Amino acid sequence: MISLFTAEGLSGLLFLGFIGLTLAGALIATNARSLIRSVAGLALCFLGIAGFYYYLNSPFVALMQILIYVGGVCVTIIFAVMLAGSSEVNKVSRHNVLVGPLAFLVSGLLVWGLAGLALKTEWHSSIFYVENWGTVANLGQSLLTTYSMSFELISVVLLVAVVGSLVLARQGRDK
Amino acid sequence: MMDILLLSNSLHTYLVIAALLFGIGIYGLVQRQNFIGMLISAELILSGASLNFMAFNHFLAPDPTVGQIFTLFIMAIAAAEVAIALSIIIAVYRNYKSIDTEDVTDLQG
Amino acid sequence: MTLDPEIIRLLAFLVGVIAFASFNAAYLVWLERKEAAHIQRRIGPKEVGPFGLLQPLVDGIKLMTKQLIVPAGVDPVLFKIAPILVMVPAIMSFVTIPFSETLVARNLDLGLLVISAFASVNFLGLLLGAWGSRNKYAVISAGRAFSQNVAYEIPMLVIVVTLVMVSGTMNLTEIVGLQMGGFWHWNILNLAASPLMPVAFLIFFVCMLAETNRAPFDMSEAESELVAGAFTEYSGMGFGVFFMGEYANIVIGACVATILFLGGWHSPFPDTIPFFGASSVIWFLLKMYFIIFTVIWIRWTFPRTTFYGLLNLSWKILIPISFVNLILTSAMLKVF
Amino acid sequence: MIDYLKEVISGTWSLFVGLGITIRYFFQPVVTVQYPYQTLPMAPRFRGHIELVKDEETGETRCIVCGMCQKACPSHCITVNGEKREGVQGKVLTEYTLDFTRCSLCGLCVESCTPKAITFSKDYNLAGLSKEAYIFDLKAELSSLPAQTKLMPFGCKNRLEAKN
Amino acid sequence: MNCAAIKEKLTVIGVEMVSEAEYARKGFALDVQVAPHLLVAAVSVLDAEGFFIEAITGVDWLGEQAALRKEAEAKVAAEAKAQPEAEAAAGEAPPLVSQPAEQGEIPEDALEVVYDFNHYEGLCRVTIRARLPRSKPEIATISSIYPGANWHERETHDFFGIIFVGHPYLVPLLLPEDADFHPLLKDFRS
Amino acid sequence: MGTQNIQPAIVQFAQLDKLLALGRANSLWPMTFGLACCAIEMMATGASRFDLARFGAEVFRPSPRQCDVMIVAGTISKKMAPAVETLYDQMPEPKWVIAMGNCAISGGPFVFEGQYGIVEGADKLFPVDVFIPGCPPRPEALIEGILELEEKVTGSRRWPRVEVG
Amino acid sequence: MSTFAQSQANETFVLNLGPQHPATHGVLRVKLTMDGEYIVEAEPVLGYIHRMHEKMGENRTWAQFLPNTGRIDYLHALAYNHGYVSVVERAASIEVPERAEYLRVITAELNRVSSHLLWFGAFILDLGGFSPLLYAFDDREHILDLLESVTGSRLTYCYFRFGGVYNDIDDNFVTGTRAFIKRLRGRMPMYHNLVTKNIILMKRLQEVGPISAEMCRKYGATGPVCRGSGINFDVRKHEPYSVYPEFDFEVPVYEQGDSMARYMVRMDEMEQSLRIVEQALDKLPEGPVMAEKVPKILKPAKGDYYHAVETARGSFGVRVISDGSNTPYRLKLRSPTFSNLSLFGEACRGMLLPDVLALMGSLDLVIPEIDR
Repeated sequence: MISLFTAEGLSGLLFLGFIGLTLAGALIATNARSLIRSVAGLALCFLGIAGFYYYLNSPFVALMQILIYVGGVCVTIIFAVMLAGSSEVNKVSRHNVLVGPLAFLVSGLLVWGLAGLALKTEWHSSIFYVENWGTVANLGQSLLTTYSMSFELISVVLLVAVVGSLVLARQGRDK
Repeated sequence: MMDILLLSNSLHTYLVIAALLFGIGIYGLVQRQNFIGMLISAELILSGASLNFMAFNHFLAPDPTVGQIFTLFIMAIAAAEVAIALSIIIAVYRNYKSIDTEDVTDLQG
Repeated sequence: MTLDPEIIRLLAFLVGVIAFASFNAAYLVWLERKEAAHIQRRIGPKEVGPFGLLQPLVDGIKLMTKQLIVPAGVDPVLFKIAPILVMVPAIMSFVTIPFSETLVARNLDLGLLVISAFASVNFLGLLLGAWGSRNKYAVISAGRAFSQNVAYEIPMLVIVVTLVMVSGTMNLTEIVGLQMGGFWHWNILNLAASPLMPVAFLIFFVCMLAETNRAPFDMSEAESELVAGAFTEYSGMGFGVFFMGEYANIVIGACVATILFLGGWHSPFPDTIPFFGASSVIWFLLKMYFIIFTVIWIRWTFPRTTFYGLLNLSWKILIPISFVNLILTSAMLKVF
Repeated sequence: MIDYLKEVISGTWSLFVGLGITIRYFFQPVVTVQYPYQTLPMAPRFRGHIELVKDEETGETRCIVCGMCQKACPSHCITVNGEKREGVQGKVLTEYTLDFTRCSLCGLCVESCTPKAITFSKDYNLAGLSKEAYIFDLKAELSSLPAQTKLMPFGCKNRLEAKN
Repeated sequence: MNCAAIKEKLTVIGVEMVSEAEYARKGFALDVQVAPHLLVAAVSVLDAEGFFIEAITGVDWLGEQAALRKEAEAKVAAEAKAQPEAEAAAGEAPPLVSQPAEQGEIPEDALEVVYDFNHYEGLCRVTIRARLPRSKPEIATISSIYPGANWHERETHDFFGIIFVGHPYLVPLLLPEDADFHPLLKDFRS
Repeated sequence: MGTQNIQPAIVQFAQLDKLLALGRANSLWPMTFGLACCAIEMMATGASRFDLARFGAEVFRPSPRQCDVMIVAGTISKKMAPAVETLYDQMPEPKWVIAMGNCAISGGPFVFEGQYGIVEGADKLFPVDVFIPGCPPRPEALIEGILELEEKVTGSRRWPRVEVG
Repeated sequence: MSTFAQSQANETFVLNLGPQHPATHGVLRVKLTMDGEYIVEAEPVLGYIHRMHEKMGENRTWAQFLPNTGRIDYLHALAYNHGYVSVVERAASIEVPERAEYLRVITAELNRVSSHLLWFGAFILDLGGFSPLLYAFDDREHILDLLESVTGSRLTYCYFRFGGVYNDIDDNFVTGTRAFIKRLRGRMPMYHNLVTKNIILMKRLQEVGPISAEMCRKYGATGPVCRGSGINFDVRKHEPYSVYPEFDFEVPVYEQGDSMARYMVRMDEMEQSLRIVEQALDKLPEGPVMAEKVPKILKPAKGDYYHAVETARGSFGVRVISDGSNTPYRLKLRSPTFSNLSLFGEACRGMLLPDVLALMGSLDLVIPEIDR
């Protein structure tokens, strides 16, 4: 039992906070009645995940998570909600009444299965801790050497996405 | 006894959380009936996957960067996906004045 | 049971940073009012305390005891959270800003990235607040803020990337360290890296104005068009916190500009000169407040641009020039 | 391209010119008159609410209760009443009320007054907590007024004076 | 652009009366009385000549007919009184006096609509008047010729209750949206 | 005996109230809201010559939500009255109203028999704290009104009174 | 980026600008039907400050209506004074002494400058610049001081009387006015450097809110609005009244018809007004300032009279119908901004919100004058 009032203790507490943030955010995101609250929940969840990344020793990815997911994706979704003008509370479900419980059941089973798998499996840790482990410099090098092809492809995908969304969004504008 | 304050050092923690995120995402995807809601759920699923990548990378991988790079790629893809999806949603909204899945029935023939 | 000294240090810095941010946010309002007054040949706040120095205090007391109206039909949770979402990331960003070689809460390797990341979060607060208040003006304002943000993030990041290339690091302390020894070593005059550096500083400055919604780019709270923009429905301290968040963001912008271009805490004179040559936090504050002064000065000089004029400026002038600067810099780095 | 650069540069220059102007004013002295401590002299013809003139000889009002001011007033804010008294020629003023809250300060009453019994006061900073305070009983106030010798103490030729 | 030519053209379309008001005395050059049905034609002439619209307003002539009759009666009485003396003095036949108004029914009072037009170049302010019966004050709109007349007509409708037939949006402009009173009518009491 | 030993309060609320009052009185933010002629004088009061800013009252907020004092500067017409009332209702407590000019006090010169269009005084719509007569009042009078309001809030006057001879 | 809102026509929303809104300069309400930030339709709603001037005219004697004229358009009150006294003098055949006419012109032109200065400041304030407003007010205070020393009030002057003016001027006024003319001439280059040549302002005004000459004619626009569209129409030249023919001044006309043109017209007009004042001070004749034989109770002859004057906002006309009694039978005030604003709805169709405000500001609205 480590003390709460040490650096490790506090960081452990913070980690618990991140777990809470992530799960609460995710639950809000899927269950909130108003869309805009869902997005807010999603943002919380992303912040929590960024915290995990920080604990996983990759602050760069953590910051990118905040920059792209919170500052980019969430903001864009909020903007879309504004455009579609639908923060309106979800209408009464027109799904079959069974869909809700069924979804719960299916996802519950999935979680049970996956978590069970994760906990039961013997993970062969090949941990070899390196001092400059996964720094930005490493990342950059890998991106431009080993993964340069995928890096280029990603940029093409992004370009296509930008052009595509512009085309889609402009439709109906020119009258 | 497992020290609750040392959770951050265990691979299992991350995997379970990722599984939970995945599950919540699936639940939302099925249960939500509006496009943006579904998009949000899809983001959760992607996040679960990224978290797995990162955790494996940290605890198991021989190459210290591969997980991070995959996560970065997922982020880029997610951003592109969101952009496209939202512009489709806006386009759909213009035509149907709704972003509810069930109102968009023309495609079902 | 003893506390880790590292934790104490952190807590002390956290308290210090919050105090610094709040103090600045409050007294920048005073500075703004005074400066505006003198530009307009008035006196400005004067009767409350010497030189009106207690004015922010009484304003604070008033705002805190003012009724916080949550208008009918708004989302009460989002409505109340939004101002905090603007203020908190701004304070967080201070954590990594080095005021002097030693005076920094956390010297992070990715300091620059931290600031960019948190800057994007505080924008989320603005959007949620605008949407949360269910006011047409607020929604238009949010729409404007969104496209403005997108348009100006690009040249700003390009400039930042250029500087990271020049410095070879994202650690703010190291970036400042490279600019030691007189003002001709500052990045703004680092003509060896790129002859366009002064222009780059201008672009950065303009982007900073736009990102912090300052005049002449205060599209999202254009008084004569959108009443009070995103804050239209906010009263009392909700408005006060929004307002302070805005000023905190200006301080961060000024700090980053100081660090990236103006040599941080380094004296403009070579350290051979006694007293004036010494580097200290005073130089940092001087530079930072000079930039803030300029920001306010600009606000009270120019009319507001239009929404499309602003986007034109970004896409047609700032982005091309910043890319030219990037290419030039990389070429120069390769050549020399 | 040349035009583009020219526009960018001249535009930027115009901004710097503007900044130069404002910073120059920043260092110039203020023009503020700090009101409760400093006051502006009121113009001699400043029109405040009207008041009765205290005759320098008699120390009484000059009003002859002709009612012209009452008739001239566009917003009916003046009430004049008088009565016949023994041994006095003409009427004696018993009531002179001004409802200042209705007044538009046009000066028609002062112009219409043949004996020059009313004039403008220099009360320029009235403010108070009740509106009833602005229904002035000018006759009562008369006693507190200094005797006035001239209507327009300044060089401007008053229309009324010019007539005489 | 000359006023006489305009007068010519207006006479051609058959307006009731075109008098050349003495400009220095009146402040307008042409005073045109027009029958309501000829208004649009008259305004079209002005439009073709490049006039701009200055104002539209109304005048309520309530009690005018009664006053006129009273005046006429007084005149008749006075003349009747003066006649014998005049006859005695001149010994001529009595001059033809205008017939006094018919006894009994007083002709209805009128609401007058006044249109002011002016020209950017020449000095020629044209005032067009149309008299409408007070019980049925209706006249064609000219807002299709001069879109600027739209507001002026709405204002006139506000104040006088004159109905401009064919007006696209005849709701109160200056008065509250639900106002049903016409304050500038002489018989208006608030 | 009827006397009781009253314990002094731990927190001196009276002192706190005084501080609050002082805070409120010195930070009166008016609304950017002009109706007619007086609004121009209101602008002049904020301008360099008279500088309302000295009293911390130059922060003209366009949104009623952020205002402390509404300066009714001009005639309130019957068509406008509902809007003015709404504005008043939208202001957060504590709030004050200054009726500037004769029109806002009583309808001023626009009151006549048979008038159909104006409200005869802002106090017919909501409570008014300070009245500033004049048509329009001079900027000094508006400053005096603000000072008067501060006096009303705090209970004492910090500034000298200007005596008009 | 105009994708803010939905694109189809039925996806528009209504934005209420006013009645309390910082940009409407008072209590105008504009119902904007907007598609995103584009204006589909704009409908000004008037009457929020309708003060029944025309009705009051029928309830008051001829002289008692005088104070009202200062309140129709409080920014250029003296021109309204002028219009009303002129029409009554026309009706009652009163001769005005020449000195009085000179004084009228001097004060009215000074008042015009003060009105334009205020417009200038308020216009730049609409566009987001604050300091020019205070600089303009600083200059304006000097005019107000001058006018107050003559008329006794700062804003709602009631200086003209039937047959002359209320008070004569003194030497202080003359020297003060000359000093002011010098001062303002010295300040104009500053205004131009600070504002007119500013790239932001140029971008905001040039080619924004075009109004064609034909549109001016159809809507009856006068004053700087029509002069900014290339129509050379100024009542002072076109239909000379008072002693204006004796002065040498120009009517600034700009062809472009955009907001910048209207802005420039007003800026140039200030200089022309200063010229008029200067000449009037030079030529100022001696003599009485009131006509000798003005009856105390005025009863103009029966009839219909019209008189137009050029105010800062355009041509202001008064039509009085006298029935020979001591009150007007009908008093019609033709206010220039009423017509100028009526073209607003058509002019701003398809424009963006900030441009609409630039257009609205360039029309120089004084709401009580529109609503009367």
